[in-house]
Amino acid sequence: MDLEYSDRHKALQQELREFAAKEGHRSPKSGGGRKRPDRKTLDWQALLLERGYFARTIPKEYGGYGAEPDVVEAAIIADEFNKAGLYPGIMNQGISMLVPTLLEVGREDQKKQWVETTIRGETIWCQGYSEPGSGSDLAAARTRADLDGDHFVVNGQKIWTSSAHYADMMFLLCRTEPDKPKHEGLSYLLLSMKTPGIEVRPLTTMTGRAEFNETFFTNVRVPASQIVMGRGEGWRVANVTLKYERMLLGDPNKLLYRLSRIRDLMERTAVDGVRMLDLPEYRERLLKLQGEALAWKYHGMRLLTDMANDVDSGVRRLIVKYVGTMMGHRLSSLAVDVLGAAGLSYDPQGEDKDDDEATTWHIDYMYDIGLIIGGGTSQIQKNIIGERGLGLPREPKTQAAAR
Amino acid sequence: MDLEYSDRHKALQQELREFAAKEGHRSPKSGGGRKRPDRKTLDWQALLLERGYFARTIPKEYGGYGAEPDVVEAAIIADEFNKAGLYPGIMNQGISMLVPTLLEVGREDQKKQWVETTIRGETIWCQGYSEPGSGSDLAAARTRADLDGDHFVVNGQKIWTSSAHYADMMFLLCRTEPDKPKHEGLSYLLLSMKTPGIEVRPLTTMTGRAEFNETFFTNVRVPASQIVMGRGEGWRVANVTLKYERMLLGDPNKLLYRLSRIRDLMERTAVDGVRMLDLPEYRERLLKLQGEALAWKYHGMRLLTDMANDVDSGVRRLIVKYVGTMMGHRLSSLAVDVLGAAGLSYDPQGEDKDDDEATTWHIDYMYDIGLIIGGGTSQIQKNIIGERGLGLPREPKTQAAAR
Amino acid sequence: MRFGLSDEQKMLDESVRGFLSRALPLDEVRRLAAAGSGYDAALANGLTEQGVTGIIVLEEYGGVGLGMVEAVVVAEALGYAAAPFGFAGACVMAPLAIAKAGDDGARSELLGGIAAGERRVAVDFSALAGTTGAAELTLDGDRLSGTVQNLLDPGAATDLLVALADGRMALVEADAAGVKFGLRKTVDRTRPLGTASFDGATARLLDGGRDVAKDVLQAGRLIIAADSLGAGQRMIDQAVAYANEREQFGRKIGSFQAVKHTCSELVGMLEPCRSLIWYAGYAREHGMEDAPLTILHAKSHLGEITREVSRMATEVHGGMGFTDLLGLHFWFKRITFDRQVLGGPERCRSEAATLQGWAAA
Amino acid sequence: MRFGLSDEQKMLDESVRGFLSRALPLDEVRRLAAAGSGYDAALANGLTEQGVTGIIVLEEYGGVGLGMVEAVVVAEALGYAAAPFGFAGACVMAPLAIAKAGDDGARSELLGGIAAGERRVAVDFSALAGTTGAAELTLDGDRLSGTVQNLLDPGAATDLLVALADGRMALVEADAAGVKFGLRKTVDRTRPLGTASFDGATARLLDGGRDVAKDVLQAGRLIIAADSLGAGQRMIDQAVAYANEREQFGRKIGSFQAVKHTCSELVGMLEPCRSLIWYAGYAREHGMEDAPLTILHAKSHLGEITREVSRMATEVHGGMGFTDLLGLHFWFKRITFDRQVLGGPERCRSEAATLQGWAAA
Repeated sequence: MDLEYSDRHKALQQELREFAAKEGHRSPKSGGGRKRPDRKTLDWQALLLERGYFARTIPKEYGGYGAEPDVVEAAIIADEFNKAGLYPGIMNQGISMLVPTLLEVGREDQKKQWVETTIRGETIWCQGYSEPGSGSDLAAARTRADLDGDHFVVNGQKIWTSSAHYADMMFLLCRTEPDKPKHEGLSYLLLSMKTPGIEVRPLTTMTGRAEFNETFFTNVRVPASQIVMGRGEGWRVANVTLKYERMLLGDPNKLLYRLSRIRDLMERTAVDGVRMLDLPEYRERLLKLQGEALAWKYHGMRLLTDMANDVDSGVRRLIVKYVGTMMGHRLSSLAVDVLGAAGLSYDPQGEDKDDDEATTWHIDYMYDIGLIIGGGTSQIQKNIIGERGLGLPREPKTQAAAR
Repeated sequence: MDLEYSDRHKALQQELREFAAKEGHRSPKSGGGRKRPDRKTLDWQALLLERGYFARTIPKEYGGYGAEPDVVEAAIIADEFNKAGLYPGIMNQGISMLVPTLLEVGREDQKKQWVETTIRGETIWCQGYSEPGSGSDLAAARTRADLDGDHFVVNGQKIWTSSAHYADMMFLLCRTEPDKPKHEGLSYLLLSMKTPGIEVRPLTTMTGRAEFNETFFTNVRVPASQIVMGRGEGWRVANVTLKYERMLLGDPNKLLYRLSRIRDLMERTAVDGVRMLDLPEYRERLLKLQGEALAWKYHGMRLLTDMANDVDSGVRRLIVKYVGTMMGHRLSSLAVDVLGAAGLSYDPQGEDKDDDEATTWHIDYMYDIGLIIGGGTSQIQKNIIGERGLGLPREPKTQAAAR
Repeated sequence: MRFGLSDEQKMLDESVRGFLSRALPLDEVRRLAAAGSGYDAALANGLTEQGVTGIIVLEEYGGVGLGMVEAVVVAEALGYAAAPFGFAGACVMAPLAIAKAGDDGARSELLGGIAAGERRVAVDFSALAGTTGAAELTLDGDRLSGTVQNLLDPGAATDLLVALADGRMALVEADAAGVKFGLRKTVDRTRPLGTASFDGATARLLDGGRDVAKDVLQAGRLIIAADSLGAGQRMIDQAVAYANEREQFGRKIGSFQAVKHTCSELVGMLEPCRSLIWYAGYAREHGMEDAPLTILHAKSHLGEITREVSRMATEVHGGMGFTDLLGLHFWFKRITFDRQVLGGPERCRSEAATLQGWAAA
Repeated sequence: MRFGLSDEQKMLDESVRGFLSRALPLDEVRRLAAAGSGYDAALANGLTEQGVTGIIVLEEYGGVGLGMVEAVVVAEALGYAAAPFGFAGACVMAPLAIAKAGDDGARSELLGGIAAGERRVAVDFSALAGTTGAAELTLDGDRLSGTVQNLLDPGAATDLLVALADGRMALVEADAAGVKFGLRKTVDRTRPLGTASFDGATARLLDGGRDVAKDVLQAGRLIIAADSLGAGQRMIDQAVAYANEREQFGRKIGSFQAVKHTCSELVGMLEPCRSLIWYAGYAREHGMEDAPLTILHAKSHLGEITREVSRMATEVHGGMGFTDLLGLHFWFKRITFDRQVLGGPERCRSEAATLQGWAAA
């Protein structure tokens, strides 16, 4: 354990406070991630990249700051941004999922081409994984990509393509080798959403908003060079992406931020003149969640250390998505209860506008269910934890499936 | 819904109060079930049978009182006995499990021979079901019973035979048709524990007490007539017994009684001079459990009505063991917490003596885990609820198991 | 002697459920939810014909003259159908308040209209129920002033019934002078809540004392709990059906223990709740001593259980459960609404503690 | 910059674990539990050689001079082994109290003996910890009177350290005049508790003020939480091993989702706790502002999580888990004990609320 601030850390902290004082006014209020970043957000993002407050450890040649990984630095930055109420930078699927995937398994030219524009917020990506018939059984994807000369020709349908309606690019899992066994017949392609033959239809969820899409492909031509790793290696690449997606879905900072918002809400909300924070039944729930969230915070620091040291976190990492999303739901459940009857109001304003507090919490409360399900349901996560993390035997092949 | 007291019910209530006043002094303090009933207990049992306060609906020809089933009568009797602190009668495996099994599927001569002496507490039974290699997979029982003339010859081993060391008789699930498929090769025999070739060895559990036994059979000869139903029908009979065992394990009266004891404990126990009942964190737990237990109480009344009306309760009955045993554990968990550090004392006195309060609760806290596991684990119960109760598909046969 | 529904009660149940399943296929729920008024004339007329509006109104006033057991049966059916219809406030609390605290004139003037579906009374008991957005009301003679935010069943309301913290109740006409009345959309689009401000509006005082007002509140809580039971049962039924139908990894998903056991847990949680609701209805109807306690536990226990049910049943449906496509969310939101109105689980348990002398009042 | 153990800390961990796994095979745990004194000379000598008794005692007093991170590492190892050995009270709270509130004389006289394993100090902080069976003590000059019931680590104790409600601490010799000291068997046979009555016994006053006493208590809570982490981890490891070994229905039971997912949930619950314990140890060692809050959460959160772990891991073992045969229950009981001593989860959360100004003191 070594978490003390060195002089360098103290200097960074000081620097951040000066930055907040001097540049803080340039921060956008919130950056979305559900919409294309606006000019103000892009400028802010550029500033963060320049200072190394975002993508701090991504090499300079790919547009990052090129710093050595340092858990405490990361914590200081998150902390100071949090305290000053500054927007910490864009988080979208390209940045959180594709960029680390390319850095891990992409070709040099792919890293050069895509990492910088993506982390600058200029290239927006969407994810082409799930299909209507294969949700949990991702490897059963049936969207075809057949080689025709030096292009793949894509036909099929994807679902849950969240930002497809404004994305520039998609990372797509598709079947290129139909004769090979299920997991060996997939490839991972990068394609422009402007390619002819792509149709995007909005998909409304239980929140009442169209946060997702269905995407249809009809003879969509993708240059064969736009494959990550080789043909038939798509399942391997997809699992790298899933690894980062699942880390993202269990992010402790998000949960801690949520906890502090709930505490504020409990201070502001009263029943019969008594603050909710002073009602022991609610306070006890808040405290239980605080204990969980603190454990989760330090677990996250441990994972960052693993990553910085190239240590395989094993089962520690595999639990992130399952545990984090369930905790998120318990938090939003408490918020919804604190809001109570008066807070049943619900009137989402659409992607580009801010929602009122009650609506925001109810969206979270429902969206959390989507997060529990998406990116591999909790049931799938528990299979993975048990089999890959603990070495428990896979389910034996069934007679039907063996046929 | 019809739960109002008729004049007949009011009369019964009055009668019970007079009975309590006049005969109450004859009640044993507690009757065990873990030991052979003593003279006082047997006399009390005989009195209850005579008055119809026990085995009220069992036909007269089998030693019961022969009353029509009546949910309210049953509730009145339980309630008045509870209030007066009277011992409600012997509950052992013979009475709770074998008697209803015989009444449901036994031969007339078997009912005549065994029901009366069993409900009088004179014949003590133990259960020969589980084997070391087949706990959850009960139908995989390997204890053999081979026909030799007009006797079965039993060889093998049983485990969890709880009262085997003082029982008169055993109901035994054994394999009589080894060539038939697993579930069709079993038979259900009744045998005297005095038959030569039976060895009983105590089995110590986590409570530190030897509540169970292992029972070994070496060429134990059982008259062929002592079979319930026919050869190969043992699985069917065993399931009838299991049905009653599982009802017993989720008994709401036991849970309500436990709840009231915990409330008392919370009134008597203080931390820093404050009663536990006045600490909201503990009180909230008690209240949550009260809600659960009340729902369970009325669910139990509904099941009794089903039974009285010969209605198949279906999934309502199938949930009893799983839900009831888990609730029991939550209750004893609260008790153990209320006892706290001072209540960590643990000194079980053995089967024939009373334990102090802390020891009793810790025994319950651990024994509850045994109940969650025994009689079909919660996992097995959930298979049964899902498949038999909700019509969900069985797990497909695996390639290995199909071999 | 019987714990369970009588043949007559079963017939009522089947009749109301039959009507609702015909009247409210998913598309119709969707259409009415989009409209969002919590009221539909055709549906309301049909339910009036079913006797739902007059279920607890005495026959002498034009009602059906049944009791709280029948009312919870109806409420469960309405929850099961996610019916955009106001029942707890408009058809139970309001007529109960009038019957218990109104004079003969009020009864004969109002109850018949309620039973006939002509008067629709929105109800706010927040001042007594321990909810957020509590009513702030003053009553000076017959002049009502102040605001309420949580009017139950405001859809097409003709009258507003509000309770004051001291237990007095006041009934005002929705379009009377000095009344500003509106709907606010809730997360449950089948049931909005109402807001109203009163500026010296003329009110009819219903003063039966605080006990009567609390009794009316308890009746409402029971009905809301029964509604959530129906919504929870619907979600379980849909989860079981989906598990029997959807295939992944070459198998019906219900054959996986993960899914099967989830369904089993759901039933294990919810099924005992039905007995609790039935008993609470019976105890309330027969004035049994344990009625208030049982109702408080019904509201709190159902609130806890159905929240879990709403999450787990959605999870069984995987991504499809999260979309709008199957409409499962209408029941999710119904459950969300039921938990919060008229006092949440924590509040009801706290009242249960006080009632039993386990906590100071 | 690193969140995790240093190489030296890992070596300590491996060394202590290695020793314990050799010294305490299941049969030995069973034998010592049957004896029930919570102390075994051979084991204690071995642990002394490992530096366990002097782990936080400064080198100048003959100790190893390490900190709370090392102490939690040792505590986890002791819990993992279900070691019949008193650590939290005797090797952490006692030397800490002496170091912080004793004068130079007390330090040089006592700390070396503790580090050498010669002085074994049983500790009762019930007057501050919010446990049942609170200490009732009066201290008149150097005369101690009263009773305690929850002495931690009483096995072969040479001295007794008790805290009064006002934060003064008193150290008496176990065999001094006016002291009646005995063991009481707890459900965890590897660790009895002690009872003592004092009748004007001569005490050495350690008065560092209430803050020092509370700080000593917090250190003890953290160590107990770390102990339960070890016990929980052991139960999970055994459950996973059993699931990989036991066959039912013709398959390894770990291949059934019901069992596999239980194991996954167990890891999901317990694994983050290790980081919480490490951080709390680090924060405590470096005097960080959030140390007390983190420790309170460590004690309460571990108490909640390990209770679930103890039940679910036993369930994975089926009937065998309930027998004495596998000895799994030693860890179940270890967890039961750890939850209750020095203040249970509810108490610790309540203190955490006060600490943050979320509740009145």
